Amino acid sequence: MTSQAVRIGELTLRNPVLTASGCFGYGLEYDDFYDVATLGGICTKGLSLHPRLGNAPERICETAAGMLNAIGLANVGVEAFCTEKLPTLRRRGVTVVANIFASSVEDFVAITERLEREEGVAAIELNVSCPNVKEGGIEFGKDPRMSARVTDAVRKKTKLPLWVKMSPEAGDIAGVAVACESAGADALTAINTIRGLSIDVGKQRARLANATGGLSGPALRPIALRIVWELASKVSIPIIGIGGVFTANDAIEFMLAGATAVQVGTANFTDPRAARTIADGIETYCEARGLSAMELVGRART
Amino acid sequence: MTSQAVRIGELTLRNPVLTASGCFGYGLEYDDFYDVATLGGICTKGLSLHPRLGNAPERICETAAGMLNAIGLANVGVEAFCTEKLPTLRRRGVTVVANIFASSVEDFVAITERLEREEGVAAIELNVSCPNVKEGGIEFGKDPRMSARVTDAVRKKTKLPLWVKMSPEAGDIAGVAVACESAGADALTAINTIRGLSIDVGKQRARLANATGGLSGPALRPIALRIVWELASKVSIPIIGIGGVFTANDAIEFMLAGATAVQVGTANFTDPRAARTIADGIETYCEARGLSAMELVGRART
Amino acid sequence: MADTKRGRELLTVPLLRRESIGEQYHVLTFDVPQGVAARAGQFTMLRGDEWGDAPLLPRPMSYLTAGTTPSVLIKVIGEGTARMARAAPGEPFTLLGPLGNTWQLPSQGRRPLLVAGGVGIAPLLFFARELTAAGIRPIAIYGGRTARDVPLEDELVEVADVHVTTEDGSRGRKGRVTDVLPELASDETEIYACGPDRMMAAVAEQCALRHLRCDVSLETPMACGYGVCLGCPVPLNDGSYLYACTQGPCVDAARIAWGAGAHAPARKEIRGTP
Amino acid sequence: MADTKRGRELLTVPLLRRESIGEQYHVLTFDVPQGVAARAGQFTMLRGDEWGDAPLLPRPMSYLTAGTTPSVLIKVIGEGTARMARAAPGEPFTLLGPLGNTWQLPSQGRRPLLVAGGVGIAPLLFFARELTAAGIRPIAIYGGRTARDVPLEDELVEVADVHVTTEDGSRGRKGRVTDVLPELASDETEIYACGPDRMMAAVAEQCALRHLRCDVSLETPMACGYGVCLGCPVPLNDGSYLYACTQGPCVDAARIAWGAGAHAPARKEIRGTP
Ligand SMILES: Cc1cc2nc3c(=O)[nH]c(=O)nc-3n(C[C@H](O)[C@H](O)[C@H](O)COP(=O)(O)OP(=O)(O)OC[C@H]3O[C@@H](n4cnc5c(N)ncnc54)[C@H](O)[C@@H]3O)c2cc1C
Ligand SMILES: Cc1cc2nc3c(=O)[nH]c(=O)nc-3n(C[C@H](O)[C@H](O)[C@H](O)COP(=O)(O)OP(=O)(O)OC[C@H]3O[C@@H](n4cnc5c(N)ncnc54)[C@H](O)[C@@H]3O)c2cc1C
Ligand SMILES: Cc1cc2nc3c(=O)[nH]c(=O)nc-3n(C[C@H](O)[C@H](O)[C@H](O)COP(=O)(O)O)c2cc1C
Ligand SMILES: Cc1cc2nc3c(=O)[nH]c(=O)nc-3n(C[C@H](O)[C@H](O)[C@H](O)COP(=O)(O)O)c2cc1C
Ligand code: FES
Ligand code: FES
Repeated sequence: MTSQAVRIGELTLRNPVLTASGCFGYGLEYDDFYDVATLGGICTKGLSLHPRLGNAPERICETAAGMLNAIGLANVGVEAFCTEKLPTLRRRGVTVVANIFASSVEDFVAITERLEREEGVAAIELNVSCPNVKEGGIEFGKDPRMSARVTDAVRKKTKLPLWVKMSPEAGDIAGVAVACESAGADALTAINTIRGLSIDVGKQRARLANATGGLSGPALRPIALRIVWELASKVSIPIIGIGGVFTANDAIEFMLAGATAVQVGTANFTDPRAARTIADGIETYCEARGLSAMELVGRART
Repeated sequence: MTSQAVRIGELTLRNPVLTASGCFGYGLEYDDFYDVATLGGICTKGLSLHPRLGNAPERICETAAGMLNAIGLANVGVEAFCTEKLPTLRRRGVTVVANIFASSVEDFVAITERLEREEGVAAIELNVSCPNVKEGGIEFGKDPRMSARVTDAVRKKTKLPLWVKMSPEAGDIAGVAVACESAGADALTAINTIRGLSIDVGKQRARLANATGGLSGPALRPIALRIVWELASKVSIPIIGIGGVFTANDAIEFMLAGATAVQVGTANFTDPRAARTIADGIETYCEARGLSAMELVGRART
Repeated sequence: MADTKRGRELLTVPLLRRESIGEQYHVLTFDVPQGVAARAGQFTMLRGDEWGDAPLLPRPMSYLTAGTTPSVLIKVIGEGTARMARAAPGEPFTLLGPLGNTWQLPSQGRRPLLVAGGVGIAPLLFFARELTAAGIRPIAIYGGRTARDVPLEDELVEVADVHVTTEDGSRGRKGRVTDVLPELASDETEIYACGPDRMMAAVAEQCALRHLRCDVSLETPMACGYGVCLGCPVPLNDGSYLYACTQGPCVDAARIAWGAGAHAPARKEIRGTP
Repeated sequence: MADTKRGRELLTVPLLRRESIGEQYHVLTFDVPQGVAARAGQFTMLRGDEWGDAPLLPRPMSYLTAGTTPSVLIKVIGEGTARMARAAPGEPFTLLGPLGNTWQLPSQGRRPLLVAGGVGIAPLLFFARELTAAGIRPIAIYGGRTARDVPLEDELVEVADVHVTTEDGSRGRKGRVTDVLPELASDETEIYACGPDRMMAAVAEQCALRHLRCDVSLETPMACGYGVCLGCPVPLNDGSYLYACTQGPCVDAARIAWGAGAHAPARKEIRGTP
């Protein structure tokens, strides 16, 4: 029995498998499938200060070994999350990572302060892939300075572990990563989706009402792996790998590349049990080699 | 009979289908399959000032609906191309686009000057996805200033149509595009590969000797389409779409998104006749709708 | 409508048989010893285990029958349904279900009037069988473009009083379901419709004018089918959305903002990665 | 070695039959009325037309036979070969070929000694048949891990004097091909080897010591198979590369830098997008 526990800074997870934000709802849809509390953790759908309806349809379409989504960050808002969702998750002993987003530093802080008042939030994950309205809509996550400012502002308001989710569209991802690390991030999650487009040649128009949408799924995996591989040599805080993790081997690839844990997103759509199955598969791989989960981290780098 | 000819600046192509650099050799391997002169054109394997052996194996591996390559820009060098390859292509009436790369502005210029002395080069395509050794290895293509400088320097040396190939890894692709346009580029080709990684979980090491390699194939298509879509509203020079074009519908998606022509790369590996078949398919699509190829350009944007 | 989320299961089972009805339509029947407790209107997310990385997502399909040999009727549209149409007995598929809500039973004394377009027959034939078993024989209007587009008509006739329409007149009456509807719809009927969006919108409009209750089964793209991706919104008249996979697919047509559907001018909210 | 690039064809043809030899090995035979003019040592890039977007690339496979019913012997490794191993008669495949060079005929008076490991038997059985037809009956050493890993032994026996080795002794002599080679290799023989890289390297080394000519058929990853992607370099002793698809797969073992093969410390040349 090798240990599957992994440490993300102060936080220790049962195993290296979490579910990705926006691909697991609020973790309450899985009673028919398995006990979500047995996962390393779950990341909530992105939470904003106020509830959001999201975009008009079509919001999703399929692409080669992937999919595009432009949900428009529909969510119940941080207040409803704290009062309607969190209590159940807490009671069930689920490790909850609150994924939050905003278009101003003030709102990031306000959401954080609201979460601070609750028990049962294991960590906060900042989705900085949103334009900063105050600064003419430049995406926080594309700019080291702005990413650092959000991280720093939130850091000052909470003792909770703070994860920052990297946007793969930043020209200087390493710069963003290092800036977030110095601003007090406890871990980096890499990566968020890359914007893509799909056109219906019959109708001669974009498939998504929003035209562009975020690409996720296996198609994204090699890019996500490369980014994790590069960041692992740039920062000393843990990295959590995301992008097309569908099987245990996919997850192991991320860990061998330098990730301490992984998040499972789109795979939940093809198989609600995916995250659970992947966690078991990693354990089997470790058993066969007499390695602990932590010993997989960065093993392919040497 | 609708017209399939498309205009890229001064240059008129028989039809909107070219083959992509590095995926078609020097266009001399296709005698068994079809007459390459019937294509809109071919882009040569990237040419450098001196011959290059390329990287050690493994140079390629497959990923979900895509592949990674780290060929290491192996090529015969511009001199051998001019003396050994170009004469045959010229005799056959092939529309030849010379794809060139270098790690200094001087070398870009030197290659251009050598090509200038030859008949039968229809256009020059600058692959700026290489680090500039003079400037500490920052990739030309990631920086608007440096991309413009290369474009400008080459522009001064040649009257040939000048295409600049966009790197999708630039943080500000639009900025790079606009800079190249003002520096005198006649067209933009989008996109080059995005670097990815794949790890063999059995051997616990990267599959490619170079670790990372460029992702190509259908997996890349939605990202390439989105970039073409975005650039089409930023520049007024023609855009040539590349990325996972495997079928006529894929090519039509790029044209509807704003591309005036497309390049077919990885598809040549699964089907040497791919580019020819795609050109026929576009014509059939146009016939059915009574549209000329030029009328497809940007049609999904309105 | 009765929410029957409880008891969703993820089953990997072999294809028992595939019956082709012309080139475009196929009935796929699966072998599920423990049985599937699905009811009319509900659907399954169906995916071939041998598909690999593409097509990636499972395909939502209404149950045609439930029990130990659950079946679906598929129409070939693209890659996913094309693979289903090629599947050989024994090929493993994964079925997630039963998902979504069921058709709501008609109110006392009202006779159900089913309006089906093409492959939309699946959830309605299932419903007609339930109703007949319950002693309520429904009326049905079943339309398609040609005689080839009204599969399972014979099965429907056994459990409903059927009026067939085809646009080219090659079968039944020449015309559309909405040409016949006015003659059959009355205050004694309640309408249940499934078919192409445009057909359902037209039926809904006729019903609205005559103040008749009309439920429709919606087809929206779905990634998960069980409520977590938020990819299946249906615009409602009150400006909000309902999610077809959990709050549908059976919905009171009067609630739906028919115009605003697919490709209403996008509300561009915070852009970038949603 | 004789370059036979001319006459490469891209054929989409139905699978005629698939014979399984245990779970791991399968012979796929195709129906090509006009015939394929392939010779021993050459290969085809093989892809299932129903694979869709993944697996993406065709798989290089040596011809086991040519003519109107060309065949290949496949060993199941990953997704591509797994699909081949599931293929049913009638399923369409695309074959690009014949590709690469052929085995070079032995010099006057030299007897060919074939050394095969597992699935490496394919190009050598084809060669043995050619040789026997030409009146030269070769010697063959055929090794595998277990009795299950020496498919087509019976076919080989018909056209060669065969010595079988298995590592577990479950068939033939216990041991490896390289344990038998010294007893059979002599100045009157010329060696032809195909199998796992390590086996070929060991055979090549033995031959080098005894100054015996040895040709090997190389397995390198290939994207195109016909010379345009430059994905299949084989490091040579002179520091250069040859490309296995066009200058191979049959190569004089003495030219190859065996150590420097897959994953020699990467020469990092200009990085970024190659
Ligand atoms: C609740 C529900 C029940 C359905 N019941 C049936 C049924 O009983 N029989 C039947 O033949 N079809 C049914 N459909 C439609 C069916 O899901 C689509 O025809 C199918 O997904 C097309 O997949 P494809 O790969 O062949 O087409 P493609 O166009 O290649 O699919 C591309 C993507 O778009 C999605 N998509 C395309 N068309 C539709 C559509 N009309 N509705 C939803 N998603 C779509 C696919 O799921 C896939 O993700 C139902 C849809 C829903 C939402
Ligand atoms: C000239 C030549 C002749 C061959 N002849 C035969 C034969 O007759 N019978 C047979 O069973 N195999 C043969 N092989 C090996 C065969 O091509 C691989 O086993 C096969 O490609 C594996 O594909 P996969 O999808 O099952 O494995 P995966 O590991 O899933 O393939 C992933 C990628 O790696 C490539 N790859 C993996 N292993 C190899 C390998 N050993 N050689 C080359 N590419 C590889 C695949 O082509 C694919 O692109 C030959 C290879 C070459 C180069
Ligand atoms: C439908 C959908 C909704 C998503 N919503 C969010 C979100 O609200 N916040 C966020 O940070 N990431 C969101 N993501 C991105 C995922 O968390 C993840 O980073 C991305 O999908 C890549 O992982 P995958 O390939 O495993 O899906 C969403 C992804 C999808 C597919
Ligand atoms: C094996 C290989 C070699 C390539 N070599 C070059 C090159 O030398 N110069 C260049 O500009 N692009 C090169 N590319 C990138 C392609 O031209 C193209 O931009 C990319 O592959 C995306 O198109 P595709 O998906 O159709 O292959 C190469 C791509 C591949 C797969
Ligand atoms: S399909 Fe995912 S929420 Fe409805
Ligand atoms: S496989 Fe493409 S050059 Fe050899």
